[in-house]
Amino acid sequence: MTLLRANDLTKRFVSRGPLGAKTAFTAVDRVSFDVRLGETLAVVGESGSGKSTTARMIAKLLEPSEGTLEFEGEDVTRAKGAALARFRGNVQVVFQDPFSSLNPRHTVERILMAPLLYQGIAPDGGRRAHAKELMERVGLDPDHSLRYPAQFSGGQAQRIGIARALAVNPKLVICDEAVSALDVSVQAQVIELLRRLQRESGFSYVFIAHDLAVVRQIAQRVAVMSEGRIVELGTTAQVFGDPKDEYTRTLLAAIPRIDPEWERRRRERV
Amino acid sequence: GGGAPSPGAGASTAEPATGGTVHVLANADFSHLDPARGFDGGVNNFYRLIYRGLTTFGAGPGAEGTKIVPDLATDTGTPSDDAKTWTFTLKDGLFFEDGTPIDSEAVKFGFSRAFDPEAGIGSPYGRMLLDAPKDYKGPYLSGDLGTIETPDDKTVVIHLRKSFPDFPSALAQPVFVPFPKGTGAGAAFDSKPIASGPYKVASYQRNASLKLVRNPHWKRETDDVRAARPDAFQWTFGLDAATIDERLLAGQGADADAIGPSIQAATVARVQAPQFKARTLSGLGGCTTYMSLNTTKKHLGDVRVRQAINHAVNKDTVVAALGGSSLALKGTAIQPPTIAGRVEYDPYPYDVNKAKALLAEAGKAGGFSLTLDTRPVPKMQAVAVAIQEALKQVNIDVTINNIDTSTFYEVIGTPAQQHDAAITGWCPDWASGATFLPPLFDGRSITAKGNANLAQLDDKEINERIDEIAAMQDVEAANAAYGELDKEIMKRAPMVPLAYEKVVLVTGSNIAGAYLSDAYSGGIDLISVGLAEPTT
Amino acid sequence: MARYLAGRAAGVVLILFLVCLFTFIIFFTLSPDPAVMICGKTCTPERIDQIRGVLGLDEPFLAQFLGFLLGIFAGRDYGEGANLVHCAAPCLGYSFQTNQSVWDMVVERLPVSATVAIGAAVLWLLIGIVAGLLSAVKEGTWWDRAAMGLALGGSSIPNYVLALALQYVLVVQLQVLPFPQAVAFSDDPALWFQSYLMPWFVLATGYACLYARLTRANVIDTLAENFMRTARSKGLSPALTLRRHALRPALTPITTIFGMDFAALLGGALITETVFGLNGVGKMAADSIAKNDQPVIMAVTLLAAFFVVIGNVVVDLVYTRLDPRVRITAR
Amino acid sequence: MSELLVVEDLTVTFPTTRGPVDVVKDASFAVGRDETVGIVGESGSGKSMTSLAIMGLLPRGATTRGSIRLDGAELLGASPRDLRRLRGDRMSMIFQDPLSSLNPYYTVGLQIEELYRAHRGGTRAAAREVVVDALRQVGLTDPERRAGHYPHQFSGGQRQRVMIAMALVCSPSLLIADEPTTALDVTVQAQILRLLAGLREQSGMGMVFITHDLAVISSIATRVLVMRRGEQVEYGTAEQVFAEPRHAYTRMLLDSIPRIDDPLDEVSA
Amino acid sequence: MTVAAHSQQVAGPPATPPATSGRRVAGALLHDRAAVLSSAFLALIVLMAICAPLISLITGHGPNDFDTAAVNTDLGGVPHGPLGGISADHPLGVEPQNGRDILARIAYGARVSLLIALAATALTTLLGVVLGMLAGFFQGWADQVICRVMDFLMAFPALIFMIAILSSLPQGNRPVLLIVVISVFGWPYLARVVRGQTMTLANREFVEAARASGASTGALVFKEILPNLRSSLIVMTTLAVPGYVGTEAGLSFLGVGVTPPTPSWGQMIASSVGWYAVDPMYFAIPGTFLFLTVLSLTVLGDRLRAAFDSGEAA
Ligand SMILES: Nc1ncnc2c1ncn2[C@@H]1O[C@H](COP(=O)(O)OP(=O)(O)OP(=O)(O)O)[C@@H](O)[C@H]1O
Ligand SMILES: Nc1ncnc2c1ncn2[C@@H]1O[C@H](COP(=O)(O)OP(=O)(O)OP(=O)(O)O)[C@@H](O)[C@H]1O
Ligand SMILES: [Mg+2]
Ligand SMILES: [Mg+2]
Repeated sequence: MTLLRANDLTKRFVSRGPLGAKTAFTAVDRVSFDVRLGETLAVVGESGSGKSTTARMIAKLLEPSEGTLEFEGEDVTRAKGAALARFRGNVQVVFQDPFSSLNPRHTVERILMAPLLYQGIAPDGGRRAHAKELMERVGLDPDHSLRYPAQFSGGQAQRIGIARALAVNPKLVICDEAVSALDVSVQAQVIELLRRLQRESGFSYVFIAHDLAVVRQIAQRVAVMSEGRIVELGTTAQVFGDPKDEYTRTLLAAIPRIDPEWERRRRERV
Repeated sequence: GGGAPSPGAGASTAEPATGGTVHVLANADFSHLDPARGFDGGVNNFYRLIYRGLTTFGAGPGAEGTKIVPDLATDTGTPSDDAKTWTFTLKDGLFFEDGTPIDSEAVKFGFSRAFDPEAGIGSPYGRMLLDAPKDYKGPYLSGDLGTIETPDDKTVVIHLRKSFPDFPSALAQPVFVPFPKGTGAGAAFDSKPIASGPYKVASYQRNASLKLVRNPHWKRETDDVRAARPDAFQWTFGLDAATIDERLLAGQGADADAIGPSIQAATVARVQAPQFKARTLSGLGGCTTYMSLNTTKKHLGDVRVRQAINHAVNKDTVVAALGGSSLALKGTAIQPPTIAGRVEYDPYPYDVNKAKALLAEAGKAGGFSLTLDTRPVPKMQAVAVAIQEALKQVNIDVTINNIDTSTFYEVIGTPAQQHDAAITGWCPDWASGATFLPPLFDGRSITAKGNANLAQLDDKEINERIDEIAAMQDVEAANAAYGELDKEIMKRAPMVPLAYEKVVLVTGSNIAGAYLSDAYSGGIDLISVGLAEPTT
Repeated sequence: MARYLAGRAAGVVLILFLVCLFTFIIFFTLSPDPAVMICGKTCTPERIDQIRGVLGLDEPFLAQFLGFLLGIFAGRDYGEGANLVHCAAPCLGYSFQTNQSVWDMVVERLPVSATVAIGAAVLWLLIGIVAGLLSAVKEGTWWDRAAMGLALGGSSIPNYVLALALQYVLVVQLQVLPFPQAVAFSDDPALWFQSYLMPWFVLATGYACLYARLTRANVIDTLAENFMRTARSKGLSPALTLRRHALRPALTPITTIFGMDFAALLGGALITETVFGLNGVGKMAADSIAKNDQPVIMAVTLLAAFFVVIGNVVVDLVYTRLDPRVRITAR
Repeated sequence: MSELLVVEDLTVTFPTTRGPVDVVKDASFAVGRDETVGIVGESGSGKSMTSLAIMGLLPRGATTRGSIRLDGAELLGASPRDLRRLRGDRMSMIFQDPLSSLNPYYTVGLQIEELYRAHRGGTRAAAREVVVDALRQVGLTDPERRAGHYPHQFSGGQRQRVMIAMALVCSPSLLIADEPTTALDVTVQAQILRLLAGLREQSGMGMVFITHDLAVISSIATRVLVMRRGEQVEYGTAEQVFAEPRHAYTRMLLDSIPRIDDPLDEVSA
Repeated sequence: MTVAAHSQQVAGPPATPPATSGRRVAGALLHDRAAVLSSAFLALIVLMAICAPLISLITGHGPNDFDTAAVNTDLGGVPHGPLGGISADHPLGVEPQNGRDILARIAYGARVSLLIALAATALTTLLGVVLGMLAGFFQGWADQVICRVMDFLMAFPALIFMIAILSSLPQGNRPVLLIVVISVFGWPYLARVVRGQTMTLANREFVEAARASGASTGALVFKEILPNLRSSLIVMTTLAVPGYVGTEAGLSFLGVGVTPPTPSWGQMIASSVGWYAVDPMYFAIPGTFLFLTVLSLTVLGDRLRAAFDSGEAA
């Protein structure tokens, strides 16, 4: 069943030169895809190819220049009021820049309580306890709940962002480079958490990442973007195993690997 | 009190030398340089430097300064038997600043300007006294004023609307200034007047500065009044009152040659220092500060209540509020001490018990409340509070009603708007009861707007007496009669004379020949002042 | 952008019109009759009516208002016969009190107010921003405490008290300055400067205190931003780091205030001009209110309104230039 | 191999309401010329604090102990003036969070240019050219135009590349790169890594490279430092750390690497 | 999740910190000498205002009782004795001219002045913040409307219009009228500053994040952006207090403010101006009270902010 459908989403940015001359730049060009219930759709691609812009549009944070967006079969492109509130309750975002997306004047606790507060949800045991529990889930020390964002490391800030997205039970989480700043062991933990939530609560994910290994682990389907367009869209196995597009092939070829020799020696030692 | 400068004290006795520039530090600019428009003590004093009339006030301290003397005319005029027609002869050798001779035509033209609807907003005596056709609208709109005869260049025959024995006094008003025929249309004189006096305007920047220099066509021998010692006068306008005081006390540089307005209450204590004492002038301002009692109001309709209020007001606290004994004298009579024929008496000494008794008699022992109109000027506020406190003792609850300064006179001058009482003042146009008692207490002069009879006293006896005195041909006798009328009116207690405010001035150390003129609200008589040692 | 500007221009005109209308209504309906004031103490109702006629106050409200507007754009005639004068556009009428052309009065006094405003603005910007910046950099030190205490004290002293006290100390007691005088710059530059020094300082004090505190608060906030760390990592001189990276974000909000304050000052500094006897628009306003001189009140109101409205437009434009993230939206 | 940077017993302490906390404890390592030292480790283990300590840019309140020497000159306790002269010129840093690390009020061109001119002087026009060149090197298309854009107009990866261009513009002898390629796709990442390797060879630049991508570290680092909870758990040559990790944490880390070729469990579509 | 819950949150006080931090903040303030001193002084002033009649009873001088014996009427009414007539009878001296007791007037004046200044500050802050933030946030027609209203109000030379309006309004309750008039003309100043900063902040990513979290516009504006405006607001509001005391003084001085003889600090300061050379205490005493009040408010504001900010660290 389709949870979210994007039809020909297009975004043009108009920037003004020093003399007021306008130049339009098409960051996203007629992008269409759908996300199914309980599925993870990964979006990979060139830096600057429009992944974050697409994510912002499907999260309804950016008005598309063209195209429509459907959520649970309903056209939400112009949703307002109650419809929008419902959409917000169902779709959460993890932002690419961890610090910029955290209010510098709020404590972590307050940041994590925000979605509950704004959506008027009162969990059992209170919001504060819920916030602490979320921190624990993403591997943060709950004792730090009264700290401000600036007092955390990049990876910790990113986990705050993830925890915030999980605070309410959303149907769709859009993760924009959600695990890029995490060390591999924490990353594995977080990915495991995401997958468990998917299994237990049927979350869907739009997962933007550069780490193709992570993508391979978590995604059922993969969309490859380049220069504002989706150049390839298919199941993970299909894209990784038998890439059709030239760009996809370059991408796969460029994945860095640990010297297989070292790898082998390490495994032998164990 | 002991330390207070006595009135008239400190007039600098030294004779001023000829030459130099006298600086005048002033708060506000003159209202108008056009004498048909301007009409207040300060500007009248100034007009004498550049304008001459048929008569003028004498030069000198005290009563000398309120005496009427001839100016352009050879004498103070020859009245007809009924004092309705007056004949004047002009002196020889009189010229305007441009060399035009001052002749009878110029006198007629100057007088007729009072009827111009635009220009004639100054002293009302021209329009009030001169006989003129009913629809006459001044020389610019209606042409010559035929009712003034000019049989020859030197003779002027003036016809009045009614008998007016004191006409020479009225003629000292600046509205009676000659001008060359045809000049002064629009507001021309407000920026470029044509001088007939010893000085002429050299430069004038409105609200900033005014410089007078000698008028070469003025002949000293034609003028017995004006000493005109300095070569020039220089006004600086728009100075803060406190700043003026500071500058005069400091007397730095050109400020040694400066004079200014009356000092602030806060400065009084400072001029007691010996080095300032010699430079301090003090005298009466020639006005009465009073509280009017509106006789048409419910409680104040009863004369006993008004008398009670007169007894209850503690004039000592009023004087304190006005800046203490050096800045004010307790008020007793309606007319201030500078007025000719005024009698010294105190009908209502401070006596709370008597006030209470009178109120009890009137059935108001329980008190009542009263609204007092006043201006939001600190001094007036202080007086209002002093009255409020005083009347509290006799259970009269005073509500102070502040009316913005710009609208104060309009409101209290509109009977429909005025409240029970108001704190205000009155200055005579010249030192006689004629310009004091009739405007304030003639019941027939009550008007719906611009009313001066704030008590709205309309007493047949008083009205008749006013007419009788006005008809008296002997000016001395009339003045004495006004003194008695003062007492008569105070029996009806239509007002509480609060105080006679004094003027205290500090002059620059180089100023000589300065005295306070009783004719000009206690300002330094400008025609006599000069410098002790002019620097060239 | 052009559309935005056109929109704003229309807004300016509309607001000035409304200000005109409101001022007219307030002074027409609420304020006392200026004729009575001119009439003086011995007055008759006929006389008042005559004066009202001369001043044109006997006409109905709408006629007066339209006459006033017409005067501004097309000029108008006053008086009749030999007294007739033509008042060329932009005509603001003639003062009830002095018969002077109000436009001339404004033109004559504006330079004084502008001199006061500009001098004071330079002074307060310099003092306020430098002190605020230093305080922020040295946050928590004795210098910070002293400067901020002083700033607080400075903003608690009313202008008029400061003016008189300063004059007493500097001029009367220490005699380091002369009493302020109205001299033109071309006549005596030294005296001109000395005369304006105290007004500048007095006016600047209150603002400098506010600006110092605001600058400090904003700079402290900015110093905590990550991009300040980047700036420091570049090895720029501390002065440049502060000036470019910390000050710009910190001062952006202050431009709003500055635009408003400065524009308001151009419309006249009532108290300071009065105390120091400066013949500026502020003093003109004070005088005209005291004398209920309606044409002059109208003019000073309009002038002040004009400056403020224009000031606000400029502020908005500058703001969008200063902060690239804020876009002009003309909707 | 002469050592460019020597860090000895570096300890960074933050005061908190629960008493002082050491976020870096006794870290010791060295970077030679023409060498890349990789720092890997747990998120929050003090990697960024270590690099900030080297640059002398720790947040207010933090205190340091130990010794940091660049070319033999002690940096801890050096005068702010001397440090300033080194920063940006001799040593540069690429910060972890590019959006908040760029000043939103200025175009990226100006932000790079001012750094160049502060150390190299020259006219604006000349600096402009250098800037455009640097932007081109990090793979931004149309660098002339992009130099005139504000940070918020860039994508995450583009910002990161701007930061890299900025750090490289003065060809520093020591580059500290804090997760410089996390927001880059693998092709661009490869390009950047090649660029850095080229610089290292050309000018003998030493580099401290912090990343979570162990594959990247294995391909560029000569020595590797593994950190956990502020402590240095392992330090050795890349080969040793990757092939013969001594510490259990390092091993755990290496075992957690997701592998492109064998997904943990294939999910049916 | 209900819509009703949303609107309730908007109406609530902006950005309430977690309750536990309340105790922490209180604790931190108690250990701060400056904060304790400031609170003590403010408490003293409030107490003085409340107990003004008691003070009059003890000293035996009402706020309007003339004491001509305490001043030298021959010298323009300078108080007898040094330091503005400070004596056992008049602990803070007397007014020149009429000898009213300054202590009594300060105490009674505190009622009026503080009421007006604090209420006007509160009202202008409320209006300025709410309208300024809405204008800055929406930037559409709401901005246009609010901005034009602000332009309109600011375009009037405030003093002239306050005089015109106040002098034509019925006497009524003067302090309340003053508060209303001052606030109506005062809020646009703050609102414009707030609007500008809001425009900048509205484009920050954390606002976007909060929007994605489902924040209503009200919540975005008042819970996410407002805390970031705190620094400017604290400065502007604390300085507004002396500003409004000054405005009240000016208006009272011009006769459209508090009706005499009701004392107010502003009036006292205004009328002390002329006496600066002869009786400096007349200005110094009300001036000091005003200064200390403002200082206390500012220090308290600063310390409160610091206490909230410190979070875990410090
Ligand atoms: N101002 C501060 N006050 C207290 N603790 C802080 C402060 N800043 C950072 N920390 C703590 O210091 C520790 C080290 O942070 P650092 O940024 O060095 O981590 P990191 O290794 O770079 O992690 P990441 O990989 O997530 O970026 C973290 O646990 C962080 O919470
Ligand atoms: N506000 C803006 N104004 C102008 N151009 C913009 C703006 N925001 C993004 N862009 C441009 O749009 C393009 C797509 O940006 P986007 O952030 O979607 O890329 P991305 O795929 O997320 O890249 P990355 O992986 O580097 O984060 C980029 O070229 C960027 O420069
Ligand atoms: Mg992106
Ligand atoms: Mg880090």
